Amino acid sequence: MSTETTLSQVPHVGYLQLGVRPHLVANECTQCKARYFDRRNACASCFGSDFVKVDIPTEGVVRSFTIVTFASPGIPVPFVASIVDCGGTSVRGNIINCEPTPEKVHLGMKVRLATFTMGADDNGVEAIGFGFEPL
Amino acid sequence: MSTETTLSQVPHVGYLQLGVRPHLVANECTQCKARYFDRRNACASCFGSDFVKVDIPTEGVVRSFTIVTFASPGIPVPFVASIVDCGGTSVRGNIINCEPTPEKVHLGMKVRLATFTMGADDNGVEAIGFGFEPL
Amino acid sequence: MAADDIYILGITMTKFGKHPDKDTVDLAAEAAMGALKDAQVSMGDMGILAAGCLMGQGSIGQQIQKQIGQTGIPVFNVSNACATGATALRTAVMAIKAGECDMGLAVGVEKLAGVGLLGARPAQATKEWTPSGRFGAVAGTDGRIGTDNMPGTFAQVGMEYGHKYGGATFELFARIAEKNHAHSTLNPLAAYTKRMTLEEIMNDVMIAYPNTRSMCSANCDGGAAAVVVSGAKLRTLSKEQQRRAVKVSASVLTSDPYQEACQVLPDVNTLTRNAAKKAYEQAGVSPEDLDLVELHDCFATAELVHYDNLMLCPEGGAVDFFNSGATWRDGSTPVNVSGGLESKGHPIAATGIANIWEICHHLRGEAGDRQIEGAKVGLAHVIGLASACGVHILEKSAL
Amino acid sequence: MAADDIYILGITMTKFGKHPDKDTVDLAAEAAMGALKDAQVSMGDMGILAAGCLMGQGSIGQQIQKQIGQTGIPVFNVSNACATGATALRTAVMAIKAGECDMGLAVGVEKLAGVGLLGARPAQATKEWTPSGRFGAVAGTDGRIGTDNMPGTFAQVGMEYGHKYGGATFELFARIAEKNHAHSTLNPLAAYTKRMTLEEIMNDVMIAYPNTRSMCSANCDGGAAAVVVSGAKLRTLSKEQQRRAVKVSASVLTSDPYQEACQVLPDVNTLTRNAAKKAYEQAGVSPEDLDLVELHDCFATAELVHYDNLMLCPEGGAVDFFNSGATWRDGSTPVNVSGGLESKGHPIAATGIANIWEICHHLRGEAGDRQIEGAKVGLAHVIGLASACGVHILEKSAL
Ligand SMILES: [Zn+2]
Ligand SMILES: [Zn+2]
Repeated sequence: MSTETTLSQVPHVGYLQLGVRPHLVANECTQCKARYFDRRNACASCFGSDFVKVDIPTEGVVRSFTIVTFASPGIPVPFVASIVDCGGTSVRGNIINCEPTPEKVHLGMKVRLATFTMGADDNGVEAIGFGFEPL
Repeated sequence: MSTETTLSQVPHVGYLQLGVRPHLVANECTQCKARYFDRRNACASCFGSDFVKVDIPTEGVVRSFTIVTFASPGIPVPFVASIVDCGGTSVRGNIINCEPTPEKVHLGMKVRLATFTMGADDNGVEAIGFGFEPL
Repeated sequence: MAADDIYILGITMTKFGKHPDKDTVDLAAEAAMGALKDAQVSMGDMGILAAGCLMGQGSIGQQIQKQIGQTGIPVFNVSNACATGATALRTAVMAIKAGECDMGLAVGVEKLAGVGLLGARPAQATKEWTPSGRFGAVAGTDGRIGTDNMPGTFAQVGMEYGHKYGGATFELFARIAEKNHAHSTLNPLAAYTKRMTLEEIMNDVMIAYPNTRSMCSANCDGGAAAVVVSGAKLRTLSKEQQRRAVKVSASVLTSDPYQEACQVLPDVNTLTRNAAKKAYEQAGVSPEDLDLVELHDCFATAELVHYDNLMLCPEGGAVDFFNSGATWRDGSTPVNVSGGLESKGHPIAATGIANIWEICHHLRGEAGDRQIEGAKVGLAHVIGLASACGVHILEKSAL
Repeated sequence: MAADDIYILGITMTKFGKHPDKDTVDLAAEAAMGALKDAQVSMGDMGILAAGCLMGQGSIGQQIQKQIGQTGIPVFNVSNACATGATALRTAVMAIKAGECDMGLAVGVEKLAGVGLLGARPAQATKEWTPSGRFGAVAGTDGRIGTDNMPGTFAQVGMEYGHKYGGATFELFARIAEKNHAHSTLNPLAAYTKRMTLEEIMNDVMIAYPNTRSMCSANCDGGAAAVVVSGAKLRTLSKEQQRRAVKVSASVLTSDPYQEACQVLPDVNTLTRNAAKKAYEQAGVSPEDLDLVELHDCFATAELVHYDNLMLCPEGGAVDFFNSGATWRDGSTPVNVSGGLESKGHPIAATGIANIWEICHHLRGEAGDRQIEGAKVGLAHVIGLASACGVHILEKSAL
């Protein structure tokens, strides 16, 4: 309800690192270098169970996309879902700050990570989401 | 809402035949005589698919029972669930018009079919349920 | 027929579409009794029952038994998303191969008419951002970080192919749907049998670009069932049964091997390619030998990539392959002559047996108006996220 | 070891109980990785994965793969109520018998802590009586025409036995629970390990006469997993692996054959008896040979009837058999030395593998304080309504 600056922020997902230069962080298998954005019990590739955090490049290339115009109730449409190749790591995210039309979004398009507010909760904590915007 | 005599009645389940002498009716396989209270596509015993309606005796013997004191929300407890042997056909029903205690209900007890009202719907139609009461 | 070969002795599918007066078990019973009748055997001959119903409560097999015969045989209720029916068949085949019985019944059924888009549940409103789950998410991710819904997921699958090899335009995908809708006009059991023009398809309601409504599989009700038998047992049956039996030359089920990108977009390619390779090897058949193929066109965008995954065309050549007309019913490799999931319909757990029924129908020469003349070998493919892939190769009886 | 025998190479169960910090997949991964480690093999050695989670969404197998290794192997998600874990194991065994692979992994997992009584949903209030369903019912039947809940259902199963053979009093059933709670004190993985007096049990909250709360299985979280291997493959492994391997002398799954009364009260007897007969035959073992038995005591009333169904006693003699002390851990046929479902807990889909783990633990001589000395042969039994029954007979390695 307040319009003052929020006291604190939380990322939408644990793998979004906020700060001066927001970026994504993956769990990388120390053995085979496979990367995961979610918590894993072991590595799906080599079965190892040691992981380290690695930063993911914030720029990438759109490898696939769709413009969703019909979604489950409560999900605003249209939006552009996409798979972005960030220096060899595949990342899932929406294309934002861009008109959601096949004329404006295209395969091979260069994009960079961008964040946006998802609003504040009752404690005034603001959630920050991410997407990719055209370079 | 009305206290007048209800205009019509429906049985709780399709296999309860109302009327002067309420009784249960089973679907009997014409081939092997297996009996079913529900609608069947074919006979679970002989795979035949011809059925005729047969009346079930209204008196029987309690072959098993339990006094349920803890049930899903919305189901009044305690009640006595039982399996009654009605002339060779096993029937499932509550023991009613009888105190629900291990002192009053016992294995081998002789019982007979009894009906009760389940209340009227918005059209004034009364649903009639059945159970078994001590003879 | 070799003693350790496996055959489909009887198979059936119900009409796909809306069945408001039938419950799930009615449809399953209709399919199962139909398959038994088609096989000229009874429930008493079955040594195993494997069954699936994705929207059910996990005991569809026992529910079916109560309607068609309780004989005490082992029941396996299986589930593998859209590959559930194929998994049921795979299980029955495995039981015979293991020597546990010589005949088995596989059933898949679903009631989906009226169900909306399948996908994730809507995000909940929150009073306090609290991280939860394996992504530590404070709110739902569907719609905010990509899409969880199927039309969007498979749209991306097709677009990814386009990015890699080029040529995959909106119009191209729409023309795949045009083919399948055209094929469906010959299938009396399809949920929709209306021919649609390219323009109608492209101008239909957009669901997830480039998939319009008529490029999406149709939710509907339906059941399908198959009776499988060992070669040894088949030898003891009538000539008529032997003549109509269809050989299961390959029965393969795979899951996702790890691939880098499969963590963010389901990889429907690698496991399909693996299943196809193994199936061709098992059957001693090559893609050129196939007289018809039923593949999992849950969306028009998916059909394209599976031309490639099933090796019907050179790697990267799916667009050219389709443009050559190869996959129309008069082409060199007819694909989805049933109308495919886009028009025949997609009652999830039934699909993996219904596609085999279509192939068998042709191999037996019983496909009527839509018969592919002289069909001797066919392939049925199905995939369920995330992920299972079933591939069966079927051959006409040698008799 | 014969080439076509099947062995359990590794097996594990998680602690049963409350695991608020672990999700279903954590428990499944813990169990699966534990079984692989126990077997001294890796996910890369597995040729099939069969898995079950009754409260899951039907793709627990693939969810597990993502946590422990995606190798592209066939995944069978199975479901058979409380017999789900046994069905998963049965499926892996069948794949090996079919020659499809030489090693397989079976996993069962459930999160149930905090879940209330399992049973039917409450009846809905109605504005107009409208017949629906296969009984043409205008209102819910649970509570009005008998009971659908499990404690009541199994209470009637026990009472029916009492009606037929006599002697099955409230106190008798409570004494069965007394035994299992006493046994549980030696099992560090059990959800409850508190010895209870007969008086405490009889005076506990009544759920469905004659079952009080401490005579009911305990809802809890837990996972269990097993690695199975062919005899041929086992021969190539280390002496240590061969020594610890446990032979699966029988692996049987049955369903309900038609019986008159099974339409109104689940018949847990006939299919158990059928499974036991077949298992004894397969294993060449008789009930007298059993050094311990883990049977499906989902309620104290159920344990009694299964003494008879598993032919541990003469027909109709279960009451005398129990009264003789035979089923206590120092008796002639120790039953549920793990504490049984009443105290060990009953995470549904895990149960059918956890009971096998218990047997293996004793056969390997690794059961610590609760070791049944010199155990060579054991039987594990599980039943899920309505209905599937799994019986496995296990034998100590000959090495
Ligand atoms: Zn790794
Ligand atoms: Zn009959």
